[in-house]
Formats: sequence, structure tokens, C-alpha cells
Amino acid sequence: MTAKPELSPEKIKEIEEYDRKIFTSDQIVRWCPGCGDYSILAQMQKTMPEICQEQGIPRENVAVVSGIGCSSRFPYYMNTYGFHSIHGRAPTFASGLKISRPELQVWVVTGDGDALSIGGNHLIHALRRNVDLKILLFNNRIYGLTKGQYSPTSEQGKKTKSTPQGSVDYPINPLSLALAAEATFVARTIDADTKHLASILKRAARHKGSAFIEIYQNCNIFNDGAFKSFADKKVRDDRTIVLEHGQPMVFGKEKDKGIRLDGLKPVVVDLANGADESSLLVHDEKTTDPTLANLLARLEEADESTPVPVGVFRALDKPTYDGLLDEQVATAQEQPNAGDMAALLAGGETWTVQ
Amino acid sequence: MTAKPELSPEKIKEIEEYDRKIFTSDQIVRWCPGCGDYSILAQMQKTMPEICQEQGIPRENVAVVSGIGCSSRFPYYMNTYGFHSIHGRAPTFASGLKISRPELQVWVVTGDGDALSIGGNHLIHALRRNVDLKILLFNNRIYGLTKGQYSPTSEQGKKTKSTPQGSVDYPINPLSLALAAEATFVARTIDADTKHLASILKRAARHKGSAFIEIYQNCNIFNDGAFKSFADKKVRDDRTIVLEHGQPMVFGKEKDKGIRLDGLKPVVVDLANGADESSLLVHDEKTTDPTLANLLARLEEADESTPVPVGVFRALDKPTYDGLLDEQVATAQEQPNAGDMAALLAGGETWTVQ
Amino acid sequence: MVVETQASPLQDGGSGDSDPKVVDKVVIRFAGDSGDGMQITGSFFTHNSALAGNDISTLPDFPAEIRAPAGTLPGVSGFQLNFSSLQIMTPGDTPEVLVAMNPAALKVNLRDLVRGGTIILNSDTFRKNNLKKAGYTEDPRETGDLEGYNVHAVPLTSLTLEAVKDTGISHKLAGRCKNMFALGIMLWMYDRSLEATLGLMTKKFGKMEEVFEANKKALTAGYNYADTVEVFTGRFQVGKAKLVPGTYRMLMGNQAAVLGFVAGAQLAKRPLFYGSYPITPASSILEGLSNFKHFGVKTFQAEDEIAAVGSSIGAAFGGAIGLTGTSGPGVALKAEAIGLAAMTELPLIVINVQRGGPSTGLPTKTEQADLLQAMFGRNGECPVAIVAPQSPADCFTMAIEAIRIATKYMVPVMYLSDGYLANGAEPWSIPEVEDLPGIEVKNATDPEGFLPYQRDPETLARPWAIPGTPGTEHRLGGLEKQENTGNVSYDPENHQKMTLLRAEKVERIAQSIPELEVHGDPDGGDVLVLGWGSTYGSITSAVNRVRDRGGRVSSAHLRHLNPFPANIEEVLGKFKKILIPELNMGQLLFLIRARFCIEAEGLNKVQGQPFQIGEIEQKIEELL
Amino acid sequence: MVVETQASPLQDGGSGDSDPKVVDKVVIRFAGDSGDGMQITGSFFTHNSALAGNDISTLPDFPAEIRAPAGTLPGVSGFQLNFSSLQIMTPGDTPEVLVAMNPAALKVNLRDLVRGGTIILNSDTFRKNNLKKAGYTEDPRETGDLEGYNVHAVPLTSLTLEAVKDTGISHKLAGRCKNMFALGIMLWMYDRSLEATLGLMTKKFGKMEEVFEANKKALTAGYNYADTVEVFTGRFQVGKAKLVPGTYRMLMGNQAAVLGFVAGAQLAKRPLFYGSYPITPASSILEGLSNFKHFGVKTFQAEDEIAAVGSSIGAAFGGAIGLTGTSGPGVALKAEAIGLAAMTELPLIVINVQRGGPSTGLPTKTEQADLLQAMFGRNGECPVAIVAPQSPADCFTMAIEAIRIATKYMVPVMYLSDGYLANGAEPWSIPEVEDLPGIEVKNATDPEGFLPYQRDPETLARPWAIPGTPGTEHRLGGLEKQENTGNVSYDPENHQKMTLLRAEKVERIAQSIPELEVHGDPDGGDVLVLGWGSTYGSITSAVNRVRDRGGRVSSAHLRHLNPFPANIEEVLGKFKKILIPELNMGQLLFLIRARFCIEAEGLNKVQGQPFQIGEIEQKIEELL
Ligand SMILES: Cc1ncc(C[n+]2csc(CCOP(=O)(O)OP(=O)(O)O)c2C)c(N)n1
Ligand SMILES: Cc1ncc(C[n+]2csc(CCOP(=O)(O)OP(=O)(O)O)c2C)c(N)n1
Ligand code: SF4
Ligand code: SF4
Ligand SMILES: [Mg+2]
Ligand SMILES: [Mg+2]
Repeated sequence: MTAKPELSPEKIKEIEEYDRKIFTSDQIVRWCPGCGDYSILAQMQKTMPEICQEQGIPRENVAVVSGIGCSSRFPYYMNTYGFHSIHGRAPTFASGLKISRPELQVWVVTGDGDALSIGGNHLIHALRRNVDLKILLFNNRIYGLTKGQYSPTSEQGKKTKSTPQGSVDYPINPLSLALAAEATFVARTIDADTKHLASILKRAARHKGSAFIEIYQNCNIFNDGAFKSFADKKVRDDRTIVLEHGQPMVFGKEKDKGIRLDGLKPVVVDLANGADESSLLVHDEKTTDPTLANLLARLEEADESTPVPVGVFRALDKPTYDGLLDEQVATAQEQPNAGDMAALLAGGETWTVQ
Repeated sequence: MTAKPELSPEKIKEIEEYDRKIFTSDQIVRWCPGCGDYSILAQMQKTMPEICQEQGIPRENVAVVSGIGCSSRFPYYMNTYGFHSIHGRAPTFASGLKISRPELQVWVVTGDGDALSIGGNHLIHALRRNVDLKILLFNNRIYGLTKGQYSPTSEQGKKTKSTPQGSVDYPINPLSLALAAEATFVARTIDADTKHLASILKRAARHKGSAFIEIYQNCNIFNDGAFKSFADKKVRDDRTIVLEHGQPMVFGKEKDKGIRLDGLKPVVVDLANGADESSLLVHDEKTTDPTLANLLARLEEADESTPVPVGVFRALDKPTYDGLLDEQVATAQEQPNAGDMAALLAGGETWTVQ
Repeated sequence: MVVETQASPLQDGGSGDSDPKVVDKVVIRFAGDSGDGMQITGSFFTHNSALAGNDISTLPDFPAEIRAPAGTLPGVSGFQLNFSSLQIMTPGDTPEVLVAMNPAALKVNLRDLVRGGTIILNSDTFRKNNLKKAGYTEDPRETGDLEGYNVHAVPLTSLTLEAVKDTGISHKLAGRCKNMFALGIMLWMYDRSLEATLGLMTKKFGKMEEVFEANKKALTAGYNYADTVEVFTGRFQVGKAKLVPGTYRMLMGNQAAVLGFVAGAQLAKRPLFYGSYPITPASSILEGLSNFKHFGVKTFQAEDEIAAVGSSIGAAFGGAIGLTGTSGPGVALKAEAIGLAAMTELPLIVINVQRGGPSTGLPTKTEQADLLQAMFGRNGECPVAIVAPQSPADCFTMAIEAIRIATKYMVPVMYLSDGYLANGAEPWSIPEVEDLPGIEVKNATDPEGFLPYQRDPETLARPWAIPGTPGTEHRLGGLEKQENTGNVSYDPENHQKMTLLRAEKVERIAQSIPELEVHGDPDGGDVLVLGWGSTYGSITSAVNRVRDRGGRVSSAHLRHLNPFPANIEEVLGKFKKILIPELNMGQLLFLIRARFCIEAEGLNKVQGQPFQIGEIEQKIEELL
Repeated sequence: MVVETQASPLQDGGSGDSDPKVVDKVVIRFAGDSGDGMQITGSFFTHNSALAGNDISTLPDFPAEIRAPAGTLPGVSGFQLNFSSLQIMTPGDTPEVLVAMNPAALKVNLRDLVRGGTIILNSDTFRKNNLKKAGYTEDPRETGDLEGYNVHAVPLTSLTLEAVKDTGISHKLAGRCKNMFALGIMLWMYDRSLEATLGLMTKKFGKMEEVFEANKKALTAGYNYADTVEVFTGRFQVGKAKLVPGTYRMLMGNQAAVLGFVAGAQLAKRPLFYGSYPITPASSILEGLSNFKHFGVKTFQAEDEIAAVGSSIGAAFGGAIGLTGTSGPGVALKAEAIGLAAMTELPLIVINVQRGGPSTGLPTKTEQADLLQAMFGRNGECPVAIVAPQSPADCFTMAIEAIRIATKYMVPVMYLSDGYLANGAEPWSIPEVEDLPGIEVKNATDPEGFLPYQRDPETLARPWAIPGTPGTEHRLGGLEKQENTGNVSYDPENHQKMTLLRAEKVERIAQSIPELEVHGDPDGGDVLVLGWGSTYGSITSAVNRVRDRGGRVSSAHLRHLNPFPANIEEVLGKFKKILIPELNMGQLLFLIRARFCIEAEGLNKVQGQPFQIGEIEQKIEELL
């Protein structure tokens, strides 16, 4: 197992002094004014110092890998090692990087087209392998960079440049997909909810294994207001529910609503009108059985009254691909002939000509 | 909407006379002796006449599209239109064919590597679009054609040529993935259980929309006995449960065991020892809420006593991609200028030079 | 442009009050922030020029970012327009007039302006903040940077706000009308009819009454301003070009391709299926075709380029014209599937709207560097046909030609457009439907003796038997096929034979394509400039200029790259020197040298921009 | 093969009892059903020949199906072995001896056998049922098909069952020993030591005692049978070849590549990362490398070829030797990512074990038809380095060379092997570790003035600064880079400059690769046979044969395809005619013609099989 290098006292001190500026590169940010990406970048630049301090990671051990899309310009703005790769393939570059360098902290930034259209397969394979990557999916339900075609998360019937009569395909639910792909950490947050966003970034950083975070991100040019109906400050408390491990599912501005199970069906109950808190569903992010997380991933589909969950849906401890492979390598390197070049060349059946 | 062409009385008579031979091509079958693929081929050739008769489909309107792999040689042996395409991409060819020719019945034959490794993304997108394809995934949990490397459905720790110390990645569950991809028809069956297999092929053929069928298929050369522990005739009744819509979940040679829910957790109860049949979970393949189907897709993981379900997990009626697009085209063709070439050329701003 | 002869300047225009000077040709560029409406301003002026009878060529220049921060250099959007009483073939090397809506627009575009050219700038935007965003430390109006130019600093914003203040429109919307104020000035300067543009404006904004009123007021105010203030000393007139009579429309390359493929499928009496995944600069073909469902066109926005080409091959298997389109990186992804189409011999057409490479490269810039990829970018011996339109409107013609070749020879066809053609526009003389070429397509329907790989003796095409046809059931696939039967075959001789047949089939296409024509001296001369694709306009213009001076230079332009026209070797043999200008490092040059072993010379430019006529002209002079 | 001089036949062998005839060289082929154990039989004989001091070259021939039904033609598996007292370089054009374990094996292989050759067939299998499966309507022993051959029909199965009946082994396993009975006959025929093979058998089956005993009995019985029955009239002896002294092992191409990449990474002192997706005939490299974790090698079986190359680029970004491997169709899929590696200038190595194309083609057959794909199969101007090993053991050498080039020049390298090299084997003189070339690799670690695209003045390589290094943080990507800073740049001149720099960097590799050597007459002559890759053995052998007859022919072999060795033009210029034999339709020929405008001639074969020496010999004679 590649041991984490010991940090020198100077390095520790250096890390202690990290601030937002340290993670801000000299490149001009080029998103449209008003784009939700700005908020995510700001939270990331603010949170990284804390993450580094908490985990003792020097900045140079952080890498950000992205695909192509508006969102994927992210690495240019982070003052770390970065890789703006090709469309849909970020998880592959990130996997190779992490597997060969387990001591790095590797983030992936991707969009709904990048991760779920062209890149869907790489995403699910990175997740099922539990490669220790932190994957941030900026879901704006549209192709931003190519100027506004519908994406796999766009609602059916969406009129866009490429679908003048409305799209006919059904959208995919990123969280359901991540859960089906055996993701060990699954979460959701919203660009504008900066505090919650920051907290989720920190949780993801702490997780050992693939962390999948869907971030609802407003594209004010091509899909403005896509999440307004629940993400708007005015309605957010009533239309979303913040998941908390071990806590009963309560939401609403007045904390007056709860979620109860009726068989397998979630229903909203009115706590103000006598419903019993003890009958409520209790969130459990640690259960290996994916049923609860699956159910929550589609909570808002149950009926008009069920809210959109945000927070950590699942957080499981499972050995990572990079860790397990590293162990195999370490074990192999204990063999007496490990690294013996002469033995390498002379292996197999040999004979000698005098 | 492209109307189904009326069949002539001669054609109807011809179809009435279809037999297995009609669907058997003149090519020599080249799988290894003992391979599970033979059984699937036999059932398909036997069942197709019934399917054609039931639905009034002439043989020439049937097409079989495959990728690459042992399983993907299937089209050569079916005496219909066939396409042995390239690795992992069968759903794309099939989608193009079906969308442009909605009157055809299009089958896709694929393997666990073909569909879930290189082709995972095309699979989930065909499913989410609900393109009217019947997708048969021959899952032998191994790469057959390339001689025995592990596949995305191989169990962790599997020692194969490419993983001499055992594989470190976690397998993917094909049914969970299909459900996450919004598949409208999801089923599972076993190569050796010929009757059940035939019944599922018929159900799939009747379904309008993407039908996804996982077939456990024994590769006796590279992964012999992969499903023995539950698929063997001797234990099958006790280790599997046959799902039937509207029926309580009962299984066992003596029909003496049942499945009940404990919160969200399925447990096996002993009907012989007093458990009540009315408390059992009742199968519902029509519920739009995927929770039950999701739970069943992993039933055997719940504990050692829970059986492996086979049968139809889900069967929903939802408009298909090909149908909806066809409607848009039909509507557009009602425009007065539909097909007017002169108008096509002269569209937009024009001016005249004398 | 369809020009009858090379006319000399016409003198029939001009009733303007300030005695406009007649000129042959003018190149103007509108430049401003992405939000400043430069594209619409340009297209309004274009339309006006068309109505005035000019020959026209236009080119927009979009920023790479969607909406870079307002006022910054990356946010600048431009539209260049060349209008003339003569035949023109390019949007012009260097603008003579620049309308700059802000300092960034000035900064980005100044270097292209001819020395002594005219600048109209919006002085309201020359504030500290904006100057800084544009990277100016000092006001360029005061530094001498603009010396030698004819500069008109006009407070466009405030004049516009003043002009529209009575319309009741919001302040924000009012400000947006300043492009129309600028347009008004330009209309006056080129002695143009206000009415024509007001007519177009009615169509465009008619339904939004307030907006229409405000824009109308701004336009008129601009016109009157120029007429009144007497600072615009020069007024010019560009006369009618001697265009072939007919009805015209402006056509951008991608739009022309859309029309061409729709028309071609109609001519072939086969449904058109377009599988594609959005990518710059090809997306507008997907968007365009999605509006042609009333012609039975089905568009499929696939999950990626591989699915896009796969779906098109599946549709071709099913009897449709299987069309897929993308740009360079997307073609790389389609390579494996194109090989399958070659092996299964299906009529697949692959559009590549080339852009700057390698890798993601310069997505919004033009280049011709995917020719060798089109030839060789697949595993194994895998020849396909290649065509390349030579001008925006030619994208129409070559689309029909691609369908003809694909269906006649049962072969994949690569269609190489580029970013310059895609967005450039020229007037197109709308053809009569009857004048379009017929495309005869047969499907095999007779089961008697049907063999899926039995070839037509003339074309070597295999029969196209489609699902739904009783008795011709067969199986296709990517494994080598036995001759005639199409069964899988590992036989050594068969493989060699099939490899030769696939190559020979592509070669035979030369039997049905037009011969290579020489523009200039068909009997030979000192220099032949050989080109392909979008460089046609620049090459022809350069050759014309040198010829006008008496140089013995000719040109020939390839629209068929594989196979070449049958007479190409003969043509090349007639000239002492061959010059091949390309927007790449010498790819056609490479093919020509390998094929004919002749020492042709290349003129190569990879700057994301088309050739300037002058660049080619100069190189020709060097060789003469 | 490492042979000191071209020795004449040695006469020092031969103490056999029936007076063996001494011959220079023998080609034998073992053929039978997939389950008949032909590969192991062949490798046992190979090892015995090695111990006997012969020069050796071997080639297995696997069926395309995993396990086609027993007894059928597609189920036939073969192993060809050429052993000699002279220097040999190919497994031989045509076998002189064929061991056919069933009628299908006879049918498939008979056409390759030399007229008058020897056939040993298992008469027990010549039953109605088996004959029918092999497509014989009559027994070929009775039709005259075998006339002119020296046929020995031996009831191998029954003799074997008889021989092992006392070992207590099951009937099924007993029958499987018949290959060893056949091997026993062959050992006797070539006067070979039983002991040597028994020794190897002990290692192989030692732990399974019963199996070992049975095989031993069968082998001995076969040997004794041949010694006794006196039907095998001829007995032959092939003497020791004059090999360079040293310790040898047999090396198959893919195995050699595995060792070479492991060794090369050790020499470069960098970890080796291999991302790959299984595909014939490249899978055994993935399988082989997965056994080298004790050298720190990490293998990653990716979900597809794109993920495979992506992971390797990611690893290269992280400081590893980023290696990925596949065959033709897989390279097509990797094209886009290779472009990214070229743009980001990372040391990526792509192995292409070429197979028959296009499309899925002939997966188990060999071809050299991906050279132009390697050169041009990407969008944009995207040069990469290309190397190609020339023999199975050379796969080792060129692996190290690929690592050297990739790391020294920070450039992607394509490594073109093929199915013939992959599975063919030859003796390899095991080098001393100290004799391997050193590879010096630097990583940038000094933040002072660090710029990610500032180039080494000699190699033009940019610095390789890897994550984890404080102060050299930077961002890579596929958009065009600004010179030195590596920032995204849309500047026209910068794009041209960077395009030229990327090309120039690849050209400079020529400064550090060996010159092209001429085998034959370095000063020139009538014909130069120019080859590349796996045709080396056939070409050199053919040239030697013609030279032995006095023909003024020479050969030169390219292991570097891009760039070419610096002196190539000079070499070519010395010869009157250039002949380029290739297992494709003329791809190197194309490059040579385009590059040097010379009228070279091609000899082209696309049959899924290597050249026979005779084919090249004949063509040379035609040209002389
Ligand atoms: C191979 C390839 N195909 C297509 C594209 C064009 N392309 C760039 S980004 C993009 C989609 C962007 O959508 P998303 O991932 O949702 O990111 P966003 O811009 O919305 O943040 C597409 C289709 C490309 N760059 N490369
Ligand atoms: C692009 C490409 N990559 C790899 C291969 C090699 N290949 C052929 S089939 C296969 C996997 C077969 O596994 P599966 O899909 O499970 O089918 P099975 O043989 O088990 O039926 C692979 C890796 C290929 N033909 N094409
Ligand atoms: S197009 Fe949308 S997603 Fe892209 S930068 Fe602009 S607002 Fe953001
Ligand atoms: S390798 Fe396995 S899956 Fe393939 S044909 Fe043989 S038994 Fe069947
Ligand atoms: Mg998006
Ligand atoms: Mg499989």
C-alpha cells in the first residue's frame, strides 16, 4: 500500500494558512454572468482550505479533472493540478490518475451531458469500482456549451433548438443511476444554497471511495429557472427536505411536515395536525440495502406533495478499487523476486548455448 | 403514424404455417458444445412462429441485431434479417432501424460484456427512450469470445486470466441498472429453464416499448456452473422464486415459503409453520413506482434465505420513442406545405434579379 | 454567387442627395459585445444589399464562450459583409469599415482593418471600466492608435435612448436598439433604402409592437443623424451586380446542407434519417433538419457520436438515407462504425464540419485538417468516398451528390465541410425543382437467386435488400464476407479478393463524376492552383487577380477527393508548377504526391481562419 | 534469432541407430482438434529442438471459434515449427511434415504441405462421422487425394489407450494422451532425446502424478513404436545452429512486449500503468502484465478502449508510463483521446497488435493495414511517433524504445505489432541487465519560472511536472495552448506556431534513433527491398536466397515509421529500384511516395497470413 507521505512541519504550517486565494487561479472566469457555476466555484475555493486542513492534504496533491461543457472549464479556475479533458471521459482520466497515485485527492467536475449522455458508461463504471473520486455533476438539464440542446435530464416535451416539437425521450434520474451503479456515496445539493453545498463538498471529501454529488445548477441563458419551483428561497423549505442520518424525515418552514411509509409508498403527513413523529421514516445513509436511497431518489415523483430531497442519500464504507489494487501490488512486492530484473528476463524455460 | 401494412390472405396463411424450421438459417452453429446459448437459440426459433402468429408479423419483418461476443453470433442462426454489428453498439443500430421502420419487430442480442461493459451507455439510453426493442442479455458473467476475462457481472475476487490475484471491482446488477434507466419491461430467466424462457420471450414480444431480459447463461468453458447454486434443477424450486403479477410471493418445492416485508426489508417466512399468506408481499409488475422492482432485483442479497427471482419484474405501458416521433412526423406531414419541394427551396427571405 | 460575366462597375445607381461616390465593392464589419445584436445588424444590411442587387458574401465570427462577461475581449462578436457590383467569392480579406460598439470590439478588430479605413465607434462605451475590460490602459482615441484611420466617435447609446424615449419601452430594451441606430448610419453611408430594412423589421419584430416601434425609431434616427450632422463626408454607392436573373436567397453552408440532404432524399424517394450529437460547428445541421419532419425527416439526438453513426447505419440497413454529422473529434469516435458501414456496404453519409484541431483544438474556428482522417482514419484497408463542397451554397449541391454516390455504389461517403462554409453565406439562385438531378435508387426485391454480396457489374454495388422484403432475408456483419453469399469467411484468397473489390468499387465512382475543370487556360500554363473545399473563393479570386494582370495561372478545384475525377492526372500534367493552398499542413498535397509522384508545392495555413485572397495571390506571384 | 554467421550444414550430430539423414532445416506442423493439445505438443517439440541447439521459429494457428464442434473444420488448431542448423527467420513457408489428428486437420492443412511431404495421420479418426464433419464425402486415403505424399496412417488413439491402460487413468483422459504418442513418433523421426522432453513433462504435469505417468507412457510408446515398426523409413537429423553463446528462451511477441515494457519502466524508474480492454490478438498483453505486480505494474481492465486510453493518459499525467494496448478497431476508438495526449504532450504509448480488417475483419489473422491509421487517424494535424518491432523478440527491444521516445520527447507513441508477431516465437538470447539501454527521465520540480509549455531546446519536449509537486501546479486540456504558458489560446499565429512545434518535435526524434541499415550492399545496387514490422523474417530470408544466387538485391527494415531514420532518403537514392512488400495494399509505399516522390513498387498481400519467403523471392527476381 502506497503509504501517505509524512508531512513536514513546514508543510503542515503552510496548509494551516491556506485560504480561498490559494485555490484561485489567475485565469479569467468565463461563464455567462449569472451562471450557477460561479457559486459552485466560490464554495469549492472556500471549502478546499478547510478540507486540506482537516485531512492534511497539501494543495499540490489535489487534482481536478473535467470533461467538456461549460461546467468542465472548472479546473482552469482552481489553482491546483487540473485536466480539462475530452467530452464524457473525465472519469477515465481521473481513474487512471487515482489508481496510479492513490495519495492524490482527485475531483471530477462534469455536466449532465458530459456525465450522463456521452459519458454515462464511464460514470457508472467508476462508481461501481468505487474508485476514490469525488464526482461533482453540475446538472442544469441542458447542453450549455453547445448552446441549448436538450440533455438526458431534460423533462420530456422540452422544446429546444434540436427539438422544435418537444423532446420525446424520458429523462434519466442521476441518483437512481448512481445507486444502480453501486455508488458508495450519493448526495444532492443546489448551487444557490451555498451553505448546504459547502457542507456536502466537505462530506464528499471525507468519504473514502467514489462520491457522487448531483448539484442542481441554473443555466440562466438556456434553461433559466429549471429548479425554481423547489430551489427558490421562498419555497425551498416547503418543497425540499434535508436528509440527515438517523433523523426522522421532517420538513417545511415550520418543520410541520413529515414522510411516512404506506407499504412501499412514501406519503406526506401533517405533523401540526396530530401525525406522530415516531411513525416517520428515519433516514439511514449507512444501510447497505439500497431500497431506502432508491425510494428517496424519486421521492418527489410519489405525488405532488412529496418534496425534493437534498443531502446525503447514502454513505457506505467499502474498500476502494485503488486501495485493493494497491494492496495486491504491495503483497506482490513482498515476493523475493520482486523487482528483480535479471529474474524477469530469464523467466520460463531456458537453455544455454556454449 | 406509419400504419402497419395490411396483410394479404396469402400472407396470413403463410404465417399460420410457420414452424421452427422457418426461423432456422443454413449456417452451422459454432458455439462450444454444451454452451447455454444453444438452448436460448432453440427456444427463440421455436417461439418465433407463435409470436408471429399471435401478432400477425411476417418473418421478413423481424430483425435481430447483435454486438460482438459469443452470444452476438445469434443473428447468423436466425433466418430473418440480421445484423452482427460491432462491440457494444447493438442498441444504436437497432434504435436507428426501429425508429426509421416502426413496423419491424427488432430484437437485440447481447452479452454481459457487450451490453454492460463497452455498451453500457447505449443500453441505458435505449431503455430510457423506451425504443420498442426486445433486448436479450445473455449473462454468463464472463467474456467468452476473448477467452475468459472477467466481466462487469463477475463476482469480486474472481480469478481470471486478466486478474490472477482476483478481480477487485464490484459487479453491477443488470436489473437494477435497467430499472434506473427507466426500462418499461424488465425480466429475468435462465437458459436451462426452457419453458420459462419461452414464456418470457413471448411476454417480451407482446410488450410495446423497450423490453430488457436478463438470461442467465452458462459458459461451460470459462465460467462453468456460475448459476448452479440456484439454477440447478435440484435446487431451483427452493432457491428461485417465479414472479407472477397479482400473486403473493410464494416459492419452494412444496410452495411452503413466502416473502414478507419487514419495513423495507424482505424476509422469508415459513408457510408450513403458520405464517399467513395474506401478509405476504404481492407482486405488482404494473406499478410505476420502481421501489418494488428494485427491491426484487436484489432480493437474493437480503440474506442467505431469500431466493433469486425470475419472471417479469416490471411491465409498464408508456408511449415509445419511435411511436412519439412517428406521431410528430405524421402531424408535421399534415401541414399544407408538407413535401413541397419548391417551397423547401424557396423558404426564407428571397429577392429577385431580373 | 451566380454571376453571368465579370461585369465592369455599373453606373446606374445613385440618386442620393450628397452625391455618393460609386465603388465596386465594400467590406464592412460590425463588431460588438455578444449581447449587442451584431448578427442581426449584419443580416439586415445583407438583405438590403441583396435587394440593391449586389453580389454578396458574409461571415459571422462568434466568440468561443457562450456569454463571456460583457465588455471583455472574448465576448466580442462580429459579422463581416462583402458586397459588390462585381462577382465576389469571399467575405473579403480586410474590412474597409468597422463599426465597433465598444472598446473590446475595437481592440479585437482593428488589426484587420485596412489602413485608412473608416471606424464608427460608440463613444458612450469608452469609459474607464470598459477600457480596462478590453485591456486598454489608455483611451485609444487619445494614444494615436487610431491615427491614419477615419474615425467617427458617435454617442450611439445616448442618441438611441433619446430617440426611443417616447415608445414606453424599458431602459434596458431601449439601450438594445443602439445597433439599429448604427445600422441607420450605415444605410445612409451606402445610400440604401430605409424602407427595405423597415420591411424586414416588420417581419422580424412585427408581433412585438413596442420593440418594433423602438427599433424603427432608432434606425430612422441613425439614418437622419448621418444625413444631418455632416461629419460623414464620404457617401458611397455600390451598384447592381450582373447576376443571372432569378429568385435568390442568402444561404449559409449548414443551412444549404440541410436543404440539400432533404432535397436529395426526396429525389432518391427514400426517407432521410439523421442521427447526430451536438457539436460546434455542426449542431445547426441537427437543429435545421429537426424542422423538416413535414418532409418525413427523422432526427435523432443520440447519446454520443458512436450512437449517432450507429443509428444512421441501422436506418440505412432499414432502407433510409442514413446520415450522420459532426465535427473532427466526433468523426474520430465514429471511425470504428464507419468501418462497419464499409464492410456491410451500406449507404451511410458522414458530415464532418471541420474545425481547428487537434483534439478539442479551436472549436469555433475553421480548418481543413481532417482530409487524411477521412481517407485513412479507420483500421484495415477501408476506402470510402469523399466529397467536399466549395462554397456555402455548394453545400446544397454536394449533399445531393453525396446521396447519389452512397446509394448508387452502396458505399459510405464522407462529406467534408468546415466552419467557414458552415457559417458563411452567399446568395443562391433558387433552382427549379425540375432542374435538380434525378437519383434512381433500387432495392432488391426478387428472392430468385438473391445473394446479398452479388455485385452490379457496372458499379460493383451489392444489392440493397431491406427488412420487410419477403425472401431476401440475410445477415450482415463486420467479419469478412464471402464473395456473393456474404457468409462469414476466413478464407485467405477471399479476403484479398474482397479487399480489392471494396477498393475497386470506390475507384469506379470516378466513372460517374464530372471531370476536373480548369478555370483559366485549359490547355495548360505556368501554374495550376489546385484546391479543395472552402478555399474555392479565395483561390479563384486570387487567380483572377493575377490573370487580370496577365499571369499565366489557372485553377482547378476538387469537390471529389476520393476518388479523384478521372482526368486529374491529365490536367496536372499540363502545368509546369502545381500549387496547393490548404488550411492544413499539406494533406491534399500529400495525396497528390503519393498518387502521382509529382513535386507539387503547398501553401499552408493553420490559423483557424480562411485564406486571404492576397496571401494566395502573393504565393502565385512567387511561383510565376 | 541471434546467429553468428550463416553457417553451412553441420555434420557433427547423429549417433542414431538407423543412420539418420542430416538435413539443414525442417518445417513440421501439428494439427488437430482444439481439444487435441496441439499447442503443447508443438511447444514440447520446440523446447527439445532448442536443447538440441537448433535455430527455431514457431507459429500457432488458433481457430476463430472458442471451441467449434469437435471434428469440424473451424475447430482445427495448428502449430508450425521451423528448426534448423542454419539461421532462420520465419516459421517456414510450407511444412514438410504434417501430423493430422483427424480428417478435418488433414483437410485444412493439406494444401500447405510440400508435394512429397510426410503425413502422419490418426487412422482411428477416419470414420464416417468424422469424415462427414470435415466435409469429405469419401475417405481421402482412398480417393487419391494423398497421392504423391508419404502417408503414415497410425491408429494413434487405440495404440495410446493400449499403452496407458495400466495407469488407472480414466478412458477420457487416456485418450487425451494421444498427442504425446504422436510426439514420441516425431522425436524418434528427428533423432531426439526422449529424456529432454520427459524432463519438461515432469515440470508441467509433475504434480498430477497419474496424468504424468500416462503421458510419459504414451510418449515412450510412440517413440518405441516408431523405432520398432520400421514403417518410418526416413530418419533425420538437424544439427546444431551456430548460435551466439548465451542463455536462451523462446519468446512470443506479446510476451516479449510484456517483458519489454516492464523492463523499460524499470529502466526509466517510473511506474508502469496499463489500461486495456480485452481484444484478440492483444489480450495476452493485458494478461501477461497482470502478472507483474511485483514490479509495481498496475493493470486496469477498463470498460472499453476509450476508458483504457483515458486511464493511461490520466496515469501519464500522474507521472507513470501510460501504456494502453488493443487491436485495430480498438485503436479507432482511442483516436480522440490520442489527440488529447498529443495536445497535452504526455508520454502515452499505444500498442496496436494489428489484425485483419476493415471493421471486425479477421480477428485471429494477421495484417499490417493500420499504418496509415496510426499516422493520420485523428482529427486535425496530430503527429505522433510510430515504432514497429520486426520479430517476436524485437517486441522486447522496441518496447523499451517506445518508452524512451515517449518520455524523452513527451509525445504519444504508437507501437505497431501484429497477430503474426504476437503469437510467433523465436529463441531470444537473454541479455544482461547491464546491457539494457538506460532511460533518463526528468520531472520538473522547480517552481522557479516554471511554465508548462516551455520547451527543451534540443528535444522540444515540454516539462513533465506531476501532481504532488509543490509550485508547479498547472492545467492541461484539449483546447489549443498558448506557447510557453499553456493557457488556452485562440490566437491565430499561436495556433500556427504550436502546430509547427508539435510537428517539429516529432521530426526531431530522428536525431536520436539509429540510422537505417542496409543488409546486403550498403553502397547500392539493383533492388532495395524496404520493409517494416513483421515482414522482416520473410524479406531477409528472400533477399538472402537471391543473394546466394548472386542477385544484387539488398534489404532495409524500418522499425521507426514516424519519423523515418534520418538517412532514409540517402539509402533509397542508392538503389535503382525499391520494392516494398507489405501485408496491406501499400501503406508504407504511400508514405514513401508522398514523402520522397519516388516510384517505389509494392508487393501487397491481404490474406490474413504472413508472406511466404518464396513470394518475395519471386517478386525480387521479376525486378532484377
Ligand atoms: C466528442 C465531442 N462531442 C461533442 C462535443 C460538443 N459538446 C461540448 S460540451 C457538450 C454538452 C455540454 O452539456 P453539459 O455536459 O450538460 O455541460 P454544460 O455546458 O451544460 O455545463 C457537447 C455536446 C465535444 N466537445 N466533443
Ligand atoms: C471494439 C472492440 N473491443 C473489443 C473487442 C473484443 N471482444 C469481443 S467480444 C468481447 C467480450 C465478450 O463478452 P460478452 O459480451 O460477455 O459475450 P460472450 O462472449 O460472453 O457471449 C470482447 C472484449 C471487440 N471485438 N471490439
Ligand atoms: S450557457 Fe448556461 S451553463 Fe453555460 S456558462 Fe452560460 S449560463 Fe452557465
Ligand atoms: S466460450 Fe462460453 S459462451 Fe462462448 S461459445 Fe463457448 S461456452 Fe458458449
Ligand atoms: Mg448541462
Ligand atoms: Mg459474457
